[in-house]
Amino acid sequence: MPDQNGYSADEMMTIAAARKLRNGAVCFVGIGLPSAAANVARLTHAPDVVLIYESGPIATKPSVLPLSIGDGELSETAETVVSIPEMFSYWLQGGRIDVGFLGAAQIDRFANINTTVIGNYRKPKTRLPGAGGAPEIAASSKEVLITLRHNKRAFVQKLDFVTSGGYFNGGNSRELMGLPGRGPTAVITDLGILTPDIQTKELTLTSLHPGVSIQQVIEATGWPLRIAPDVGTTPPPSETELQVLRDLNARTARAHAGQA
Amino acid sequence: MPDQNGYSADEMMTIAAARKLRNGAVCFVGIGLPSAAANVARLTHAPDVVLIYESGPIATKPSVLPLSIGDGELSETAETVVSIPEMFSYWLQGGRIDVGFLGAAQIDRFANINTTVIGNYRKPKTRLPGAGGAPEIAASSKEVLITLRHNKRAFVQKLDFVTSGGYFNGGNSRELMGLPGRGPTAVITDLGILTPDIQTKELTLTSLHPGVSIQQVIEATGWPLRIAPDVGTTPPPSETELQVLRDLNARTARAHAGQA
Amino acid sequence: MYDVKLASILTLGEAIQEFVHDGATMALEGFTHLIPSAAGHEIIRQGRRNLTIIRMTPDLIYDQLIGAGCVSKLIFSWGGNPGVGSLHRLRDAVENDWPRPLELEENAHAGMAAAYAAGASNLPFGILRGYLGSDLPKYNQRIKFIECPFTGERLAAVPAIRPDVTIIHAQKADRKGNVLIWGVVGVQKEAVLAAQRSIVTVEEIVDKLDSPPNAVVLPSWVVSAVCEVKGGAFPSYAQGYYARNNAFYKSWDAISRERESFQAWIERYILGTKDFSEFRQSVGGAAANA
Amino acid sequence: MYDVKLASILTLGEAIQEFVHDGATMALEGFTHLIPSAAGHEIIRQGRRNLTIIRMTPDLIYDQLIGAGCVSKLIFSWGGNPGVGSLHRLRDAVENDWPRPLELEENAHAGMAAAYAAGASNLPFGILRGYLGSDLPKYNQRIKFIECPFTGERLAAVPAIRPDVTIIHAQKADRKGNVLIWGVVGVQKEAVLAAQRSIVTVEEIVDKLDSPPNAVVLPSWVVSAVCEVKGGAFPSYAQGYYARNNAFYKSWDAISRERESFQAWIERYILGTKDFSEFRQSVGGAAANA
Repeated sequence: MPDQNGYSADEMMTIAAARKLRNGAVCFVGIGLPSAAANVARLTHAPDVVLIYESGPIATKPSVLPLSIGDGELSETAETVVSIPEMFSYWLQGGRIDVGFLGAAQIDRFANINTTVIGNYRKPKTRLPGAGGAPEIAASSKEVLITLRHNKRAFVQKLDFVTSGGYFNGGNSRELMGLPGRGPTAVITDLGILTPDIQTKELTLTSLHPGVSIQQVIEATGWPLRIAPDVGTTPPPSETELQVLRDLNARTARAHAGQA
Repeated sequence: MPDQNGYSADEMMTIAAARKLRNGAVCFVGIGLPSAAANVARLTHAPDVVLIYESGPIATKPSVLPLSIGDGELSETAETVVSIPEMFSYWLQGGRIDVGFLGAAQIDRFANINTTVIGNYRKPKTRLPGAGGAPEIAASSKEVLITLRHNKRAFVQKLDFVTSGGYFNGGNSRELMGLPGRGPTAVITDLGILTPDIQTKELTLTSLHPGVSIQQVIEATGWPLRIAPDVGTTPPPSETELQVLRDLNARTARAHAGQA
Repeated sequence: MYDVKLASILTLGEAIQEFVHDGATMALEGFTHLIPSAAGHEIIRQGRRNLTIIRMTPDLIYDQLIGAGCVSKLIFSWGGNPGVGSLHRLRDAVENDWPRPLELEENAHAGMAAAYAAGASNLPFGILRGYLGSDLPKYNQRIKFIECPFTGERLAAVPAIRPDVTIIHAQKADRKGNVLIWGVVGVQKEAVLAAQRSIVTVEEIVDKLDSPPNAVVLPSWVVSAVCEVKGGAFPSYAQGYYARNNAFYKSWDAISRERESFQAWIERYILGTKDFSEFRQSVGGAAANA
Repeated sequence: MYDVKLASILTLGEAIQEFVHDGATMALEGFTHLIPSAAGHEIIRQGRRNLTIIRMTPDLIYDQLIGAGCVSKLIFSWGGNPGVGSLHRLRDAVENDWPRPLELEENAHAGMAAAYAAGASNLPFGILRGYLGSDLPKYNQRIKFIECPFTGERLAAVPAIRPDVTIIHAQKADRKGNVLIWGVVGVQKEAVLAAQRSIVTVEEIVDKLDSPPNAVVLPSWVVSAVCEVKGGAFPSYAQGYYARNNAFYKSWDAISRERESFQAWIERYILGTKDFSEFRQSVGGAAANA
């Protein structure tokens, strides 16, 4: 729902995330929020972005957002479709991915993420879907973008389970563990944009979406959040960006109404 | 050239080798003599034999013999064509091959074969093409058939180089080395057929082609050859077998005349 | 010594009867596309128990097998209702041991893909640059780490997956039982080649496959049984045949949320129908269009 | 940070100039089909030296590179003139150090295939059930054996192949440089993905690839340069374009048997022509039909 700004917080999030994806990048796309952002990028400033989904489609150009990671729309509009073992070995592990675009259920201050379980692994409070491709997307992509909604259930002091590594304990701990890619470069939420400190790798608020206060972000974060001294304001969605996103969502809703 | 029998020794060899390939077997085919024999089998008693060439074609039905292991005729008449890594990992190593059909430059009494070098490896008298797929065909096929011409240069006391294992030093030495397949079950030459002794695994003359004497075979073998007490006589080529082989060779010669 | 070992053309009921036994380790693969739903239903109908079920992306059909009490262990890397949310029966089994305890062996996709490829390759294990810094190896003791003998690098090692039986759904087979798959082909070829036995349900059996060059073909002699089951991937899709029924995926959330509604659904639509064709009629328009 | 990294559309001369340097480790792959002959000729024409050349099945074009003195080391698993016999220039180099000593690193196909796949997968090594009882590991110290961490089985381990540059020939590319290959596809995809740089020569550059589902496509962004070279695989074949010129393979036996006849041929047909098109005209009808 658009608020008084004429756009919703989710729309701002998706568009801010889309802007992080540069034209020509080869992007391994997670389903859900990352998929929406990656396709908005492709339909706006990044027409030559190469979208790859873990189900096998390479350079896909879906006209509607996929509901599942392997929708027919993805394979029909792809340059080719490879098998799952090939996708993970030759393409992801092979070092061919510029940007891994991930969502998360929980994230910590060093951009480690949890998509496995809330509570105790053996006796969970909430059993989540699990890792899927995320640990190796987070490890092998040259860089990682993460997008998720900002609240204290998601932005936690300590993860219940580390599914996929960001910067672990910060500093150079990621390099020491031998992960090939450089790690998360931005976390885009419905409140703002966090980027890792160049030294400590701790996530730092560097941009606020229009109308959001620093206090709001602090209160939605489960640890004492670092704020950049020069925290900026995210440019609001342009008319084109909003139009593209809304058209995409409308096409998607029509397509996914299904045949019931 | 047919001799006084109305067929040549090479024709007898190819037809005797063809007969060893049973209908329905999945056969990994070496180029040259094995390829001729396998296709004669397919065109006579074994219409459902499945021929696989290491270049990738699965269930190929060439109308002419390929000159190379990857002729277009093989891929055009195959049910599908897979990549080389897939062929060696999923199909050969995967244990899907009933019969590996090999040629050889040299063979010893335990059916080990050499296709690498004559003389010293570092300073060879003759540099042969090398291993190709043979070591793993010999190891992983459920059984192996070998066909080559019989003479003292080929049937040697000691190989200059063990490219591909048969029964190594005989007895249970193959099992001890952990090769998955049971090893060579017959060596078909232009003089007769040799099969491994059930205990010692030493190659033993078990069938003489018509008109060939035991003495001839002994003289063409570089070690004191064991002769089965009940050595039989190979049935001569039938009219159909000869016709099929000659038609195949004639089609092949026409096709390979090339475009010079 | 060799017979012509072509796949048998069977009814799905016959194939499950013959090849899926209580206690079996079984993979029903399909990566959102071509999910062997009909086969899963038939296993519930025939009342199999104590199955170990393997799949990278367990979804509705595994939720049904788990809720119906067929399963004692799940080996997987992502379990959810794609685009919708949780698998409530899976969660109820994990969180509350209902209808029985469910052992989990949990992986990431890259590890399972490597393990299937190792199985298809008759290797005892596969290697990958994987699980670095993830907590998964703490809870799955079958993930190990080895050193490269050339560089000393540390790599993950995973044991090969070798199911007793793999079941997949494909677009078509010819009358000999050669199978053609296209589109999102997932890990199906590897799952079949890694298994001792395999069943392939297909949309149609045709005279000639007419496969394009280098197509994904499973020759008849690597398949145990082929069963023609039109619409057999519903509510998943079969590219070239019918679309994914997203509405059914969404409706599954409500059906499966409570034990009672789930059990009523299983009674009515699975145990109350004699085969997939009757299921499709009883479940109504959505399935009938598949 | 990222530019659009599409393949450059270059002439073959430009591509060799830019991407193949003296001392490079280079794979010209092709498994009897789609052999990049034009590229091999251009390397001779440009006078590269001290190359390490890699290929599972070195044939005429590697014989020419070796005989022309471009090569110091060959990594291979089967070297011959397929269906004809020996490679005389390879043999002369190995047996008599002419025109210069040639170091051999010899493998079996299964090992090289695993090594290329490891390279494409960014793994430092590959594993296989291979080389059991073969003398090859005695002469190639880069073949090692490791133990399975789960079963204790002994398996061969081979270091990944990572060429500086891979060159292949394919049927077609589109104007962006996306490449389509079909038929016997060999190890070409792996060889390109394993390399730092790659050149693909193609029969034609078209507006649209029109590839079938699940086709072997190399996206433009994994290829450094695409060069249109009609007939560029001669005397090998390009399925859908022209047949293998078996007569030329046979005639190579006589041309290459003696140093003098070989050198005369290289002078006349390679160094004496400015590009592959001129070579095809000069070598006559056979090549002209390709």
